[in-house]
Amino acid sequence: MSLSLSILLTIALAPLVGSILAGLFGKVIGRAGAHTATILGVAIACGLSFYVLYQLVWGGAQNFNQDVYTWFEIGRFHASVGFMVDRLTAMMMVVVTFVSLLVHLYTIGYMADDPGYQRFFSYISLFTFSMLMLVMSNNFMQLFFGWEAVGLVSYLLIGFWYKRPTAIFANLKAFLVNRVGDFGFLLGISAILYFLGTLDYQTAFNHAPELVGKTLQITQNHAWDAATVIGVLLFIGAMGKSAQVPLHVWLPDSMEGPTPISALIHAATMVTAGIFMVARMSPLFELTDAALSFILVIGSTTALFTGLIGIVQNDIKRVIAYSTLSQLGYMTVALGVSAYSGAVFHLMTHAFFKALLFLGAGSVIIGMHHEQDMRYMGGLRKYMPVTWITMWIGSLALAGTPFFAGFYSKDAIIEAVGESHRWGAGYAYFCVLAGVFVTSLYSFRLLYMTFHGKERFTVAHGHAHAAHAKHDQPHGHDPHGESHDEDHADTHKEDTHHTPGVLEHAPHESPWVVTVPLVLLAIPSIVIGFLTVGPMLFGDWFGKAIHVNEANNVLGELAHEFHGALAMGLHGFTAAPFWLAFAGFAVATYVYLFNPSVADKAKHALKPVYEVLNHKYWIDELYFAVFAKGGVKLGEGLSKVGDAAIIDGAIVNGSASLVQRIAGGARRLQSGFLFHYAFAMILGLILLLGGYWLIGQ
Amino acid sequence: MNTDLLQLICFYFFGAVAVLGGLMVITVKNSVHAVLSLVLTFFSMACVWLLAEAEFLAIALVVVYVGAVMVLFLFVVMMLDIKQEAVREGFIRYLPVGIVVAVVMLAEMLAMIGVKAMHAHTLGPNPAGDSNVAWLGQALYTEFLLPFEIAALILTVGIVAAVALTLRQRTGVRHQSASQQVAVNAADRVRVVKVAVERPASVNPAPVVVPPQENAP
Amino acid sequence: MITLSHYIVLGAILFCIAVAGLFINRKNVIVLLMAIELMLLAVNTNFVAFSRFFGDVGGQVFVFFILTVAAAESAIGLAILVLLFRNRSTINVAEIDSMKG
Amino acid sequence: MSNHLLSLLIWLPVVGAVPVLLAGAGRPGLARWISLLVAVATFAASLALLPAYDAATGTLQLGESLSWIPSLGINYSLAVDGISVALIILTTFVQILVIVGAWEIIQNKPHQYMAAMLVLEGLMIGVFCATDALLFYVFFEAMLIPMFILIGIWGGPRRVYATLKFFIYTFFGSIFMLIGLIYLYHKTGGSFAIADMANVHLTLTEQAWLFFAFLLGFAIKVPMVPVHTWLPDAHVEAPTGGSVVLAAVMLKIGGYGFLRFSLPITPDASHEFAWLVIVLSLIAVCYIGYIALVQQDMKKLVAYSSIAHMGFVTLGIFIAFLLVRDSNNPDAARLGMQGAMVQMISHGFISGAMFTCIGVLYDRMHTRQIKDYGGVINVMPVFAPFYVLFAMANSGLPGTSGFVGEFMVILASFSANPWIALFGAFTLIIGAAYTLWMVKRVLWGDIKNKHVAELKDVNGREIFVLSAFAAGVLVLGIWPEPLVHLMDASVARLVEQLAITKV
Amino acid sequence: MPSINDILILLPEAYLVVAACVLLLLDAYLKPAQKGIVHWLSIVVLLVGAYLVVDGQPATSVTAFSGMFVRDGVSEVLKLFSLLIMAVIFVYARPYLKERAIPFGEFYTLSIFATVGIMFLVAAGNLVTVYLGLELLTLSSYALVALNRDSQLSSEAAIKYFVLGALASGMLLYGMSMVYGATHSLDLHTIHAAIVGTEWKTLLLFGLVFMIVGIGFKLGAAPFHMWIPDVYQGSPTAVTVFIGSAQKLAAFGMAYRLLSTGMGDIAGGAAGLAPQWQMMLAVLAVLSLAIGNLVAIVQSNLKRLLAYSTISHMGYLLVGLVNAGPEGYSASMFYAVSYALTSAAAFGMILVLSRSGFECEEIDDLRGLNQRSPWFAFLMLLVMFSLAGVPPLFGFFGKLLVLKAAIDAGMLWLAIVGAVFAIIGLYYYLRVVKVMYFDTPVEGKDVHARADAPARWVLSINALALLVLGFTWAPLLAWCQRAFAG
Repeated sequence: MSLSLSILLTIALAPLVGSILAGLFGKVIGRAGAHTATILGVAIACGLSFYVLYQLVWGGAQNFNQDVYTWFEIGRFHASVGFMVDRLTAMMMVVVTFVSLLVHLYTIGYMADDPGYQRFFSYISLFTFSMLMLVMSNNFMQLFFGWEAVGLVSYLLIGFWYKRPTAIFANLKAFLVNRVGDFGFLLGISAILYFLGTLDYQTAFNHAPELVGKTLQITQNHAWDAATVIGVLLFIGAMGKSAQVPLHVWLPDSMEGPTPISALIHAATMVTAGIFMVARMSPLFELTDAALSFILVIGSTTALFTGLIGIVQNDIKRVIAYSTLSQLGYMTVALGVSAYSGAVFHLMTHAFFKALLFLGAGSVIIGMHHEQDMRYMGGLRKYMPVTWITMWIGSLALAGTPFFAGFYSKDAIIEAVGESHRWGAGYAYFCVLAGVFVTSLYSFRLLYMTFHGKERFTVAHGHAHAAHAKHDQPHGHDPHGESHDEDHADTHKEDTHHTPGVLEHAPHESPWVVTVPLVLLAIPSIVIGFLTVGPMLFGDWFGKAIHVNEANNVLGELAHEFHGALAMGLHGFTAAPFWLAFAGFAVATYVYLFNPSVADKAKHALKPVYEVLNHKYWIDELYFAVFAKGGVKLGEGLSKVGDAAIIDGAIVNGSASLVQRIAGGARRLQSGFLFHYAFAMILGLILLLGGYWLIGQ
Repeated sequence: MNTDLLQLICFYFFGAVAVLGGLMVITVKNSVHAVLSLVLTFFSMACVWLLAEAEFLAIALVVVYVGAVMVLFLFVVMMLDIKQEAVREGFIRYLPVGIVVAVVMLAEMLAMIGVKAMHAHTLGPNPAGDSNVAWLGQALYTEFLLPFEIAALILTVGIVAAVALTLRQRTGVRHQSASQQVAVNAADRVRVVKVAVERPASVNPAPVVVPPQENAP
Repeated sequence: MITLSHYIVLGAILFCIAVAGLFINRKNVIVLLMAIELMLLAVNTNFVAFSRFFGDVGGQVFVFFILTVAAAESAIGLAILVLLFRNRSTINVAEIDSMKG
Repeated sequence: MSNHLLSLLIWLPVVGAVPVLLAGAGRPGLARWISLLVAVATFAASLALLPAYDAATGTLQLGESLSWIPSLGINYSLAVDGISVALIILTTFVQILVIVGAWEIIQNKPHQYMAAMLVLEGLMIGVFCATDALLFYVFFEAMLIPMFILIGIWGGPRRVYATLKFFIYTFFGSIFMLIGLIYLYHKTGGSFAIADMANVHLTLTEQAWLFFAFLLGFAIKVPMVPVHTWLPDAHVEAPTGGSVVLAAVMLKIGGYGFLRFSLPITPDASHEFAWLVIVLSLIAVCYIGYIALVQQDMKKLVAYSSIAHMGFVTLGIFIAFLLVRDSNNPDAARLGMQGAMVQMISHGFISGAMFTCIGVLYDRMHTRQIKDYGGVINVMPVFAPFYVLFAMANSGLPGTSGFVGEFMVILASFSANPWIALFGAFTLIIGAAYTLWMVKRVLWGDIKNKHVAELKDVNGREIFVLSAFAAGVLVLGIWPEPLVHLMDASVARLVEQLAITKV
Repeated sequence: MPSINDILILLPEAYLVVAACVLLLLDAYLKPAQKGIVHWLSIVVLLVGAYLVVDGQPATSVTAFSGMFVRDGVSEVLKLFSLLIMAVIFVYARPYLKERAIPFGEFYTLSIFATVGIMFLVAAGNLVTVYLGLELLTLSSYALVALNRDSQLSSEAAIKYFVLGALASGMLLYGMSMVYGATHSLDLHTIHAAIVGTEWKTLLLFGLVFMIVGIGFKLGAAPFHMWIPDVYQGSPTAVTVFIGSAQKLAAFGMAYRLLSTGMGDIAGGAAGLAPQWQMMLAVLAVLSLAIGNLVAIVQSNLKRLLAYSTISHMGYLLVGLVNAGPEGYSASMFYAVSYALTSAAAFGMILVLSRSGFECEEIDDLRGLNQRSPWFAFLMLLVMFSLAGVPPLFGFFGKLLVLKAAIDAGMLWLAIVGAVFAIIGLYYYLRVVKVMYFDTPVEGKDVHARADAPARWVLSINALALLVLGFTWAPLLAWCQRAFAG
């Protein structure tokens, strides 16, 4: 039994067809047509993905690796479009298509009133296609294609509400920051082609051992280890896509996009592409301890420090966004200690519970009529019980409550870091442990501020206000967002009519298309870890898809202590992470549920810390000043000095005017006087004569 | 007295007069005087040529130049009646430049001509034999027949040109040309000009009709 | 003893006088024409001398043609001068500069 | 017939311009239809090249030769290889779109406009076909005349400055090339055939002088930094069609010239000075990128972006020397050179499309200032996706043609020197920055002012043009292999030639 | 002694002289209304002359009248094109003369006499013939320049032309006298042969310098160019076109006869004075290129602009001549022919666009020509690009050849100088095109092609020939090369 190309093609292309139908013929097929077409496409992909997974895991199918068509062929270099499907791929396909399918469904409700309904469906289907191309790729070229294509869709979706200045600022920012990552990624691919002479995964992996000992002459007397160069460059790509510090800045802003997008792209799938990529490239990364240490440090920094920001955020989506950053940090840490399957495992569990959290948040936002500020929420549980419960489930999973999905993956990572002896592991261990507390703190803070406590909104009946995507941002959106463009300001003024916290209708539970996906996601958020931790983490589930050197195999070490999911869960109660999480829970409960004034007091007491966190370490400001403003300044300078003054001014027009001036001068020789003319002739004669006389002497 | 020496003295004398005359041509204030100085130069040079036994040319110089060309010059000078006082302004200013250029040029010329080598060439027997005219005539009507004809052409051109340039048809006299009047086209004469209606009265209104022009000569 | 160099030097001097006359004179076109006549005289002297000293008839024949041409040239030159005077009422060289640059 | 196919391609549009002119100002409709007919016929004829040309060998094919000036050994000799075929088809393709694009936009003497366009087309095809250096030069220069007219008559307010600058600038470069060609003619003992020039032995000094003569000629055409300043001016002032042809085809002639002249004739000097061209190319990518970032005029921005993108063409061509000679990596050299070629074709589509898009906006608003726009997507929902697509292609998004060439060049340049790749890859960031920032300011956002609010969406004709460009951009981006295959053998031959020293 | 054979060799010239005299008489006896016939007759006369030039052309070079007159390939080409161009000029000139009441008869006779002068000049085998041919040409030209008797500019131009021309011929003669003194001969071939043995090398060189002044003046090469702008501007345009086109052929012929035949060229080996005159011509070439191209930039008068353009073109012609070998001569002759044709068209355009009381002289007068007369704007565009040397127009190939000749002679630097000034030159030609095409016409200065149909047709053919010859110049080049091959 083997996988057939046609099935894989169908998986990849079905969403594309749906997307094209909805995108190009959206007007013709109408709203219902659009969502039917796209959902059908994604559903087909999802179903077949499950089938593929089934075939690979239980059906005994061989791994699939085949080119579809040649993209280019030049000498010994060859690039093609093709699929490589093994269990790692299949798992990703399932996650992607499943989450995507649910998000499609959810969107029907969430975007019901939006004029860009068809466009939205087209985009998310296109995203699904791109993501599938990315994960199913069997070569670097296609990987890069998918890599950038998801970036494109992300760009389009963040800016989906293109009238919002903040949205179109955020999408540009997201794309550019991603491009910084892609810059490294592309160089990494170039390095692979240089050292290994191929863009094909399998060939590259087969030849990977040849990298050992090869160096890249960077300067006259300095050479870098080839594998490290490749590893670091590829990981820079992952840093962009998976929003690792210092390229994380785009992800919080990306929350400007509609919530389903935050769930699908900016939590569950696209941002994990980096994690997937590193796991996929494990045969290469295993060759370089230095690159893995780099990954480890970056990942752990991301895990802790972005989580901290989450504590002070008031926008419900932003909290989750920072949580996502932090969790991505965890995954990266896992990669850094060679626990690739741990990373991928966390990726999977995280996909479910983070999608759940986002969709839940989206549900809240719908219920709150597009109010996102948690300071104007509170006590929502009675209005939206399904959301409330599913959000709790998601948060528990996120916080790492034993037996929930997140517990298994996160705990494994922490354990793996503890086991690792790689340079930087100590720092990482501290970060991931501290991160557990932080995660728990902001997760429960979110729950309490949103669903519990007293209602901090008022319902103003009769206050006619359009209930669409207009909202103010009391959390103080990036100040540079406003200063960026002059066109920014006037749009913003319009919004100031809106009084925060005043709703024209009472909050309400969302329709079934919204809640059903929540429920469907809540289930795996609870059970998926329990079910799969054994084979995925400690078994040989991924087979050859993930390659770990014996010396680095921390999960292998852990496997000796693993005695089943149940035992692990029980053991979790005795381990440090659980108590740290509990501490976070306890603090959150006290501060946000029972004694909210403490929060304010703490804010004042720890003002410097609060400021630092509230301003996100001023990284945005720094980037904006240095790269955006600096770039524009530099451009203006170069334009004025280089092009305008030197090249055009001095050289081009300068020589033109010089010629003009000489001409003007020469013209005066032609005085109009006969004697001058004669004089010129005689002078010419004398000079010619003199010249020859002198030569003759 | 030595014939050679006498010839030399004559040469120097006539040469000096010629140079003097030449200098006067370019320096005297009065144009008439200049013409007369030139005549003097020509005469002297004719004598110098005679010393070289170029009798025909010497005579021709006197006849053609002094007799015809210079008279023509004089005629023109007098006809045009040029004001003398205006003509000499700025003369002194440019004199030094003129002298310098002339001297530099002369020096260069003399340096290059190789005067020393020429010094060796003295007058030998006259190649023309007895008759300079016959010598010339022989060449003119055999070897130089074509140039001779061209010279005739040039003289013709001279005549045609002089006539064409100076023959004065009386222009500016108004006379009637019936054919032109008959061939006149209304469109050429009358131009209807559109005048903006809202133009304020203070501005000069454009004439509605351009008056017909006078008959073109 | 008259040598060739006597003639040639005399020719050169006359030539230079003519040249000097051409641009010392800034007022009167007629003097320019006369300077040119002087120049031709210098040329003629050269030809006569070379012809005589080398015994070649060509030089003297050339002088004959030069004289002929010079006559025609003077006629045309003076005609132009008259025309100029008629049109501009001046033959002052310093005033004839309506075309320049 | 087929052995005169190239002549047909050159002269069909040139001769076709005559009836267009004769149709006259009185019957603009007729002039338009005739010119469209001619353009389509030329395109059809150019498609006939595909079956006629044998891509497997990569040699110069479909040759025609006629003794033109026998006493000087100048021949009217034409032939094409894969590279020329690709560029010719690009030319004929773009030409149709330009003519359709100008359909009712050009109201002032449309017959002259169309005729100039057709003549230009024929001359450009001539450049790609000529195998005699003098013939090449004649076409190369003659092209300037119709372009001069196009910019000058139908251009913007500063068209005179721009068009004079354009003409004199390019003429400046090519005249030195002419001197070089004559010198080579002298060296070959009386032949202007490029092949003979490639075979003649030259010392390194001679090669160096010739190299710089060619460099000047072609660098200005490409244009490379620092001789690029004519391009923004020319683009800003040119009518849309002029910009499209200028960017889509004319710039390519510079790159093509490098391949035809610099590489085979002065291989050693080219190797010697490859670093110079590479550095200039990288400056084009980075420096020009920053300059593009701050442009206020959309056309200027795209013009600068053209310079930056053409930087990849020269980069791809000249890293080949490092790869072949220094690293002995001919396959990578082929990759780089192919990248350059694909980049040329792709840039033809993208820049053509970008200028068309700007033209669409300009026709409606009569301004190209970015600040006058904002929120165009609200009123032009059909137009906006095209604009975004082309912008994305311009910033090198995979799946569009803009990616392919840059990808190949960066891959290859890493093999030559990682630093080159590093600076080259910077385009990913800066290219996206300037393009998308423009998109942000023009398309996105709320409706900026009442002029924008009154904008009409694209009509059928414009959709046709944009769709055709989009098809080109996407097909090439998704499946470049046919194009690569078309040129591969020719590129391989070129690369082989590079390895052979002439000293 | 001259024989009937000599006359036969001279037939075209003889015929033209007779015809000119007949025309002169005819004109004197015709009534004003009938004078048009002189016009057509004179064109016929020229065309028949052209036919005679080609028809009786002997296979090899022959001489007549004791070597005074040479009939060879060089003179054939130059004569033929002079005659043809004169015929064209007559067509252009008719409406112009008619509107300005410039005497028909004198114009045609003097022009034909001048043409005969050109024919003698380019066929001269002797210093005397050179001088007389030159004088026949220039004396007629002086008169022609002054022919517009009531024009101040015209008489000013004439006096300037006359004085400077006389000065130049004085210098030329002085040089000839020195050459004569050094070689004892007036026959060019004998002079050439005598160079080897002469003890008076400096004297010869001295003479050469003076003769080059004469040549430089006739060509209008800097610094002997000063007359050109004023004379071009001041002359009646019908005369300017003659000075600007056919006379350049004569100047080339004169330069060739005096320098190559008389002073020796590369083929003559080290014995000749070729290295010396090459150097001098190179200097003149550079100066002409510089002054011509630079000063043209600042001109606003079209005729003056073309005058400076002439100066620069003579610079190119000299660049070719510097080669001092058959390749260079043929290149230069080709250049002279191409320039003569082009400039005939350029001035022809001015003639055709002028009308009574309005000289289309200022560049601004052409503003918006494309809107009023697109066809003539297009023709002028061809002319301008041909002058600028932009392929595929005829002018480019002339430039190509002279640059090639310079490089062949090992004077790469000169070719580069030529190239650099071509760029500067381009600017002012483009400016004319710009005015015609890009500017809007000034109200009231509506320039139209007003001339009669023959002038318009011939102008069209003339200008289109620049385009057509751009593709088919091979025969002309071959012809030029053949002329110097023997």
